[in-house]
Amino acid sequence: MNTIAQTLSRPDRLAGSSARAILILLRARAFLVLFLLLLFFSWMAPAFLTANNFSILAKHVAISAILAIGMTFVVLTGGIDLSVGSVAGLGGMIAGYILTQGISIGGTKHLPSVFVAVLVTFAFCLLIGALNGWLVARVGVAPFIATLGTLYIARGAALLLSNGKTFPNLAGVPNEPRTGFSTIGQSFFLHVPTPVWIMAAVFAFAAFVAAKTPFGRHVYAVGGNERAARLAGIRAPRVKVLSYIFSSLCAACVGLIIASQLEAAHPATGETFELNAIAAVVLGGTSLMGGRGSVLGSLIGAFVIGVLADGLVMLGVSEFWQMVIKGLVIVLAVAVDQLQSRLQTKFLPLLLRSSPQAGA
Amino acid sequence: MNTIAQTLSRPDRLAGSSARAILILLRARAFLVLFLLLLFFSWMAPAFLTANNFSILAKHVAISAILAIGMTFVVLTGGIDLSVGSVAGLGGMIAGYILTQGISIGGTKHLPSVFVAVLVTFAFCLLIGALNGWLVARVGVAPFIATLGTLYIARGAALLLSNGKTFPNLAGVPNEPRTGFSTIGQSFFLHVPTPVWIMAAVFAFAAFVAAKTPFGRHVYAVGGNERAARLAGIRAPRVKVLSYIFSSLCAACVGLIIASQLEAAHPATGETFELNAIAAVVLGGTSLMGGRGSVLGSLIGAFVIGVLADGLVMLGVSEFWQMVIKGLVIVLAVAVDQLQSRLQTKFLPLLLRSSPQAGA
Amino acid sequence: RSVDERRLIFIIVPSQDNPFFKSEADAASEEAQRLGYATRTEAHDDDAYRQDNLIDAAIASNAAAIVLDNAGADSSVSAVRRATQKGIPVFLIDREIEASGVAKAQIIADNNQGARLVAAEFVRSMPNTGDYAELLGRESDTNAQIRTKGFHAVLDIDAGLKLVSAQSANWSQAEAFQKTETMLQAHPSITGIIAGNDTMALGAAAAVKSAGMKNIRIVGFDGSPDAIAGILAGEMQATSLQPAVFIARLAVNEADRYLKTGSTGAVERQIVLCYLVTKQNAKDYGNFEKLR
Amino acid sequence: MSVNEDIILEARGIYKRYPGNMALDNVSFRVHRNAVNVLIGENGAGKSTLMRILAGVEQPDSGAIRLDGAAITMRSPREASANGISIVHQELSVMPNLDISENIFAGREILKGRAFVDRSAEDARATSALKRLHTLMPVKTPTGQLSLGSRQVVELARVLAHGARILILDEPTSALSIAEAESLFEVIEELKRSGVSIIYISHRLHELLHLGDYFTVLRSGLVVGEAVREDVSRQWIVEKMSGRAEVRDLVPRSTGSGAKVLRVSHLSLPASAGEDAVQAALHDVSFELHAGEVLGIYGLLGAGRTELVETLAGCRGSADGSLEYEGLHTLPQSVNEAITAGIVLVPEDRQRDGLIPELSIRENIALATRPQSLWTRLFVRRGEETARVRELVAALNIAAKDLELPVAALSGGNQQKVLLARCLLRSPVVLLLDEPTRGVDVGAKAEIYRILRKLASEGLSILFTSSEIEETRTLADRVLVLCQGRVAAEFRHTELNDGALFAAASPRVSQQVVLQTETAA
Ligand SMILES: Nc1ncnc2c1ncn2[C@@H]1O[C@H](COP(=O)(O)OP(=O)(O)OP(=O)(O)O)[C@@H](O)[C@H]1O
Ligand SMILES: Nc1ncnc2c1ncn2[C@@H]1O[C@H](COP(=O)(O)OP(=O)(O)OP(=O)(O)O)[C@@H](O)[C@H]1O
Ligand SMILES: [Mg+2]
Ligand SMILES: [Mg+2]
Repeated sequence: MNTIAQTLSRPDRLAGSSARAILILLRARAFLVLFLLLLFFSWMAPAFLTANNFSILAKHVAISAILAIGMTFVVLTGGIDLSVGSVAGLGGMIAGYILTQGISIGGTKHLPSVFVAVLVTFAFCLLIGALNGWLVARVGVAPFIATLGTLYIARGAALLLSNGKTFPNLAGVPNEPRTGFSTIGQSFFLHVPTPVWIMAAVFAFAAFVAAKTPFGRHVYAVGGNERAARLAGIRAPRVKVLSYIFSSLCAACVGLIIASQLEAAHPATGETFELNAIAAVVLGGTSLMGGRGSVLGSLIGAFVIGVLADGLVMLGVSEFWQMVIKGLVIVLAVAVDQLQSRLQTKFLPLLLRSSPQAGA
Repeated sequence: MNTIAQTLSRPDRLAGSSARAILILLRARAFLVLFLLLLFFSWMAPAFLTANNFSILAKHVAISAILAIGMTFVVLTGGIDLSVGSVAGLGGMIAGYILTQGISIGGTKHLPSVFVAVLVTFAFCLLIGALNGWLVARVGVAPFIATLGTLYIARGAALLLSNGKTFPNLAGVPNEPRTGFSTIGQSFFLHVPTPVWIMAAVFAFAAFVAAKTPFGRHVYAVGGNERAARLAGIRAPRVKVLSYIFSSLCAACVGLIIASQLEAAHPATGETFELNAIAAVVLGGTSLMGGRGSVLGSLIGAFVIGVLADGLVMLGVSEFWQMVIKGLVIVLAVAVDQLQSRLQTKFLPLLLRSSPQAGA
Repeated sequence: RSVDERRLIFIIVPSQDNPFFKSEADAASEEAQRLGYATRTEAHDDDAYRQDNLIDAAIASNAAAIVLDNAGADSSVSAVRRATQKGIPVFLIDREIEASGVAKAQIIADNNQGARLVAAEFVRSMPNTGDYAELLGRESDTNAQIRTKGFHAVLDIDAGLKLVSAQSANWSQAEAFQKTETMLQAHPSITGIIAGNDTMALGAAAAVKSAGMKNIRIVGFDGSPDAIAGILAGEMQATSLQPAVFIARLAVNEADRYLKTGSTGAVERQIVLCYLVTKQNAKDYGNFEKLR
Repeated sequence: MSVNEDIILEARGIYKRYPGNMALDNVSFRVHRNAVNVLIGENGAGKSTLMRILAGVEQPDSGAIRLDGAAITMRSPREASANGISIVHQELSVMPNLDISENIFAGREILKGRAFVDRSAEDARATSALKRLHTLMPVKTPTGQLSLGSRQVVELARVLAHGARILILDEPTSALSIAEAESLFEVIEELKRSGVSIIYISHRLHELLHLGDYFTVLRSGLVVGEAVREDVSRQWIVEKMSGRAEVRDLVPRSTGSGAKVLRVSHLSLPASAGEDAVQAALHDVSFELHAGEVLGIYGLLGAGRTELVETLAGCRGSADGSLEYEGLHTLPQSVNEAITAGIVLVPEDRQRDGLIPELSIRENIALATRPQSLWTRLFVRRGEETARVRELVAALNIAAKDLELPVAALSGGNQQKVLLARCLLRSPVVLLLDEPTRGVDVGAKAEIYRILRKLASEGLSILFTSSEIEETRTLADRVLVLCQGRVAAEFRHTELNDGALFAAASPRVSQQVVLQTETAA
């Protein structure tokens, strides 16, 4: 029944060149929404269409994009990860703790370098991802519940780490190994903010993994038909665990970027980020049932949400209307998607037939 | 594979009386957790085990219990309703608006009675529920996304209604039709707070509908095997729409109770209530996959969450630890549930065989 | 480009569904419009990251100045610095940040002083010995931390008063209502409740009323009209009024002066004292300012 | 055309197209009053599609339906049942979380007052409906715990309990024991006498000849024959149905030439029942498999064939017994273990257990190929992979020029070959096939047989299950007959005859047992 939607989600699979062109156009729907939004805001707010603003916009998008890219794998396996926002908050707090409080080993306190702090942060967040994955894949807890639990646990842990306080002055003192933390979020490379480069790197990595590695294929297989994937010898639990770990690592990345941008780690950072990330994934055409979608889609979805948020602020739309508009965009985008793919169910068979190779 | 869980969830279906006894005991697991919690807190906090405190506890539980009972139907059909918290907030705001600003019909302002205000609130919330149901059942939007959209829309609408302000003094002026609003949340009947009666009424209604009416059976049927249900002539879309409407009406109830308790309607009321409600439903043994669970379970689940929250406050546990403990309880309860039902898969066949009536 | 071309003032406050911040934002906006500026009001929900994004939006919108009630003393420094570096002066209202020379002005309601003031009134209204409970704001917010510190600087001196329970109600009325009900059950001996803001104090008052208890002193913080009404009705003892409207107007005027002359004409840190509002003087106060 | 008093329901000029094939091509079908109207055809002929249209589940692309001479349209199952049409679908459609009585009355509850379900009346009627089928089951048993056969009985009870003017039975006996089937036949005769018109579909010819009054044969969506009882013989049905008989040309080789590859001794498996699967029990199954041999496992539905092959493929951990095989000392505990040892399975239900519909043909074939090196463990080598897949596609003659098409675009036979290709890519020693030609058309069937024979001649050991006698006879060198989880007989292909096979497969005692678990006890 999903032949069409699934074909659309990977148009490179279609044979006939004319059919392929039409389908690529249909697929470009998410791009189209993005393009229309950009056009609209550029027209309404003159300051919108400047290189400077674009760099800022991309920096903002980077946050939800990185989360959404990590989430994509989880959603592709048929799961969901509600804990990313809390994990981002916890990640920032761990880094903040290490940078300001140090690590005490055998009674003496060490103030480790930024590199070590980042490493330890990733290590802890990896553990949370592994916990999520273990609960879902081995214990059999529903993903929504497992990650809801870790959402609370991680947030509580973040608050306990500093007793609710903010870790300040993460920029550090010059000429010490622990300076340089602000580079992550604040520096530029080739006039592009570092977070945008991080987003690009995460995207490139994820897109490559999804398309070119056995693991990527296994993710799609597990989400598409878990029984069949298991029977084909794919270790579905392992695939799931790795997906949750990747999602948590992306969240850690986000936590570090934000802490670095603010030069402070705040324990409440990241609240409701998960909703943005999930919305981005779904807007990008990934099905919450698993098996269908793409990393690129999530990136575009994140841009749609980011452009909408920044554009509405620039237009001076009230916060309350921003909320309503966001809700409407989410619902409409997905509803149109559904209606369209239903219409196409009638239309694609003709399309497939018209391409010479498709007949068999 | 789920034979056990489903048998446990409706033990009346088992034949043998000894097997039945064992299964009822196993089923009582949620009760058991609740009982242990009650025991623990009574022991730790002397004031816990008093009639007065129980009445207050029940009043607090009523909020999440009413939401959870409404949510149960949605979850039984295989859906989820993230919008209940926002709808509760919006419900309170609509009532607050009508009670303080009145309704203008044809240019003149009317200050309607409390009854009318409540009615209008229910009517609006019904519309939101219908929108949710329509999106899910007719348009085919994933429940998570559809209700995430309405979550934002309803919250935005609540904020817009008062431009972010609180509607104060809902108790009204004596000797006017619009007094009496505070009865809903504050009065007592037979020494029991009215919200508890409301909870009892909603529970009785829902349990009755679930067990004794065609609609209740259709809800289980749609959640158990939607295709089969459709083939049997059940109008699955209608069943779903009605479930979402019921959930929204329960949310409206909660909004009214809170506004009445505080004698003020605040637009941010109800944030994250949906998570508590979902947790209660799942703790009560209802499967997020649909088709399995009970209204009674959700009530017990709500009590578990409520007792935990109030008990920890009484013990003076810090907010941060409360969060961690809540996360742990959610994950552990569901994980134990899973592990246990796996163990029983091996054990139940023996059990069934030992009961004489099972053979025919 | 010359200074005068830019006529937009960005006003960023913690939230728009809290009467205090709402009045503050409205006052700033009205004053700025009176002075001929366009304004835009945004809320950061006490989320430093969202505040960071809003500052970016202000930069991108080419704002003339930013009036900011910040999201955390430590976590706001870098955002303020960035705006300043981009040539947009930032005028902090209500809350301070942990850095000097970054913002053009920090017009601070002295939360510490206000907290001490209301705590002293709380002590005065309580019997010589007694148990009390505390409702804290969201514990990760700087303001919640400053206020509880101020409360305890006074309360802890008095040997007769005993803190029996302290819970966070996250600034929320509904949560304060429930938590107070529960605390009253656990500790029926409570004779006073000190709350980190008026919303929570009103929630506590509703809980006390619904428990049918009398003679429980409740004090809050902010000086919201609802709280003042509560004080007049005898449901609350006192609150500490932060002159938000005054602060907002002052900040906008200094911003205007700075944009025109290059100087605010005042030192960076200007501390504005809070007023104690009790039943005796409650009629003199309204909407976050002294009326008479 | 004048109204024929004898025709109660008539479908005229029905077209129905599914993506990829024409399921019904100008089909006209007449249902005679008070008679058993038999519809016959091979797998995929379009029988069920036609029935779904008559039951309002699906709408025809074009064509008309007349009831008592008046044109009607039925947009939903509800409208069909309002017209007095009831159906037992081929695919079992019970709601596993509901009990028997609830299932029987789901959607058509008996009401007490205006709003309440009259549970006791329902239970009474459910019990009496079950009694008519000579089945005694507590009506409060959750259907999720029932065996396939019992679920089928529940579905039959559902239509009996509601009554109907027109009753459609789409392969109602495929999961029934002989005794259950016989009570069904009695009920059908009874219903016929009481004025019900029946449409009956089955692949069991003796049933059709026993019950049928009017016969219609479908082939590839076309009506190819119509006749009344007097003119119908077994011969006639087979000829009309298949149209050709080329599959018989294959001559199986006799066994014994190859060395022993695998020996299973005393394999047993406990029964269990769940919402989405029923596990039949296996008792003390022992057999050998030789190199280059094709071993067929014949049995009726529920005999345990699927369990047997799945146990060998490592899908069922709870089995006891020993295995002698070069790569393994015990029965494989996981699929991966089996695959590593060279035992691979082509599953029975290719939609549910085989294909990943979202992935392309190439990806489905190359799915989870064993990595040759660290490099291929980490990265897909697209070029190499495509080359290997191409080779196999050519060897198996899979009719797809573009390997990047979604696998769902292929016809059933080609999908089956895709799964075969996936297994072959793992260089197996033992190839297990569960119902290798279910839902595959005649031409593709013959081709699959040819491929399997060729593989066997190259030294591969093949074990397949089948519920078609003809297939078993054509393909197997040796046949093992399973009945209720036990090896009931073994035949060399030279000793094979249809009667003996069927007799060995049929259970001796009537099996009026409620719970699958009871069967095991
Ligand atoms: N929902 C569907 N989508 C696409 N193709 C379908 C669908 N249902 C049936 N078909 C195809 O239509 C054709 C007829 O199928 P149908 O189920 O009617 O056959 P049948 O005669 O009942 O076979 P069997 O004896 O196996 O039950 C088959 O080729 C089948 O693959
Ligand atoms: N409609 C269905 N509902 C539930 N399970 C089914 C259905 N169709 C097939 N099965 C599966 O078929 C198997 C039941 O058949 P079993 O394995 O007991 O006998 P079998 O000899 O393999 O029969 P066959 O292969 O003809 O189905 C179970 O594995 C079950 O999961
Ligand atoms: Mg069929
Ligand atoms: Mg089978």
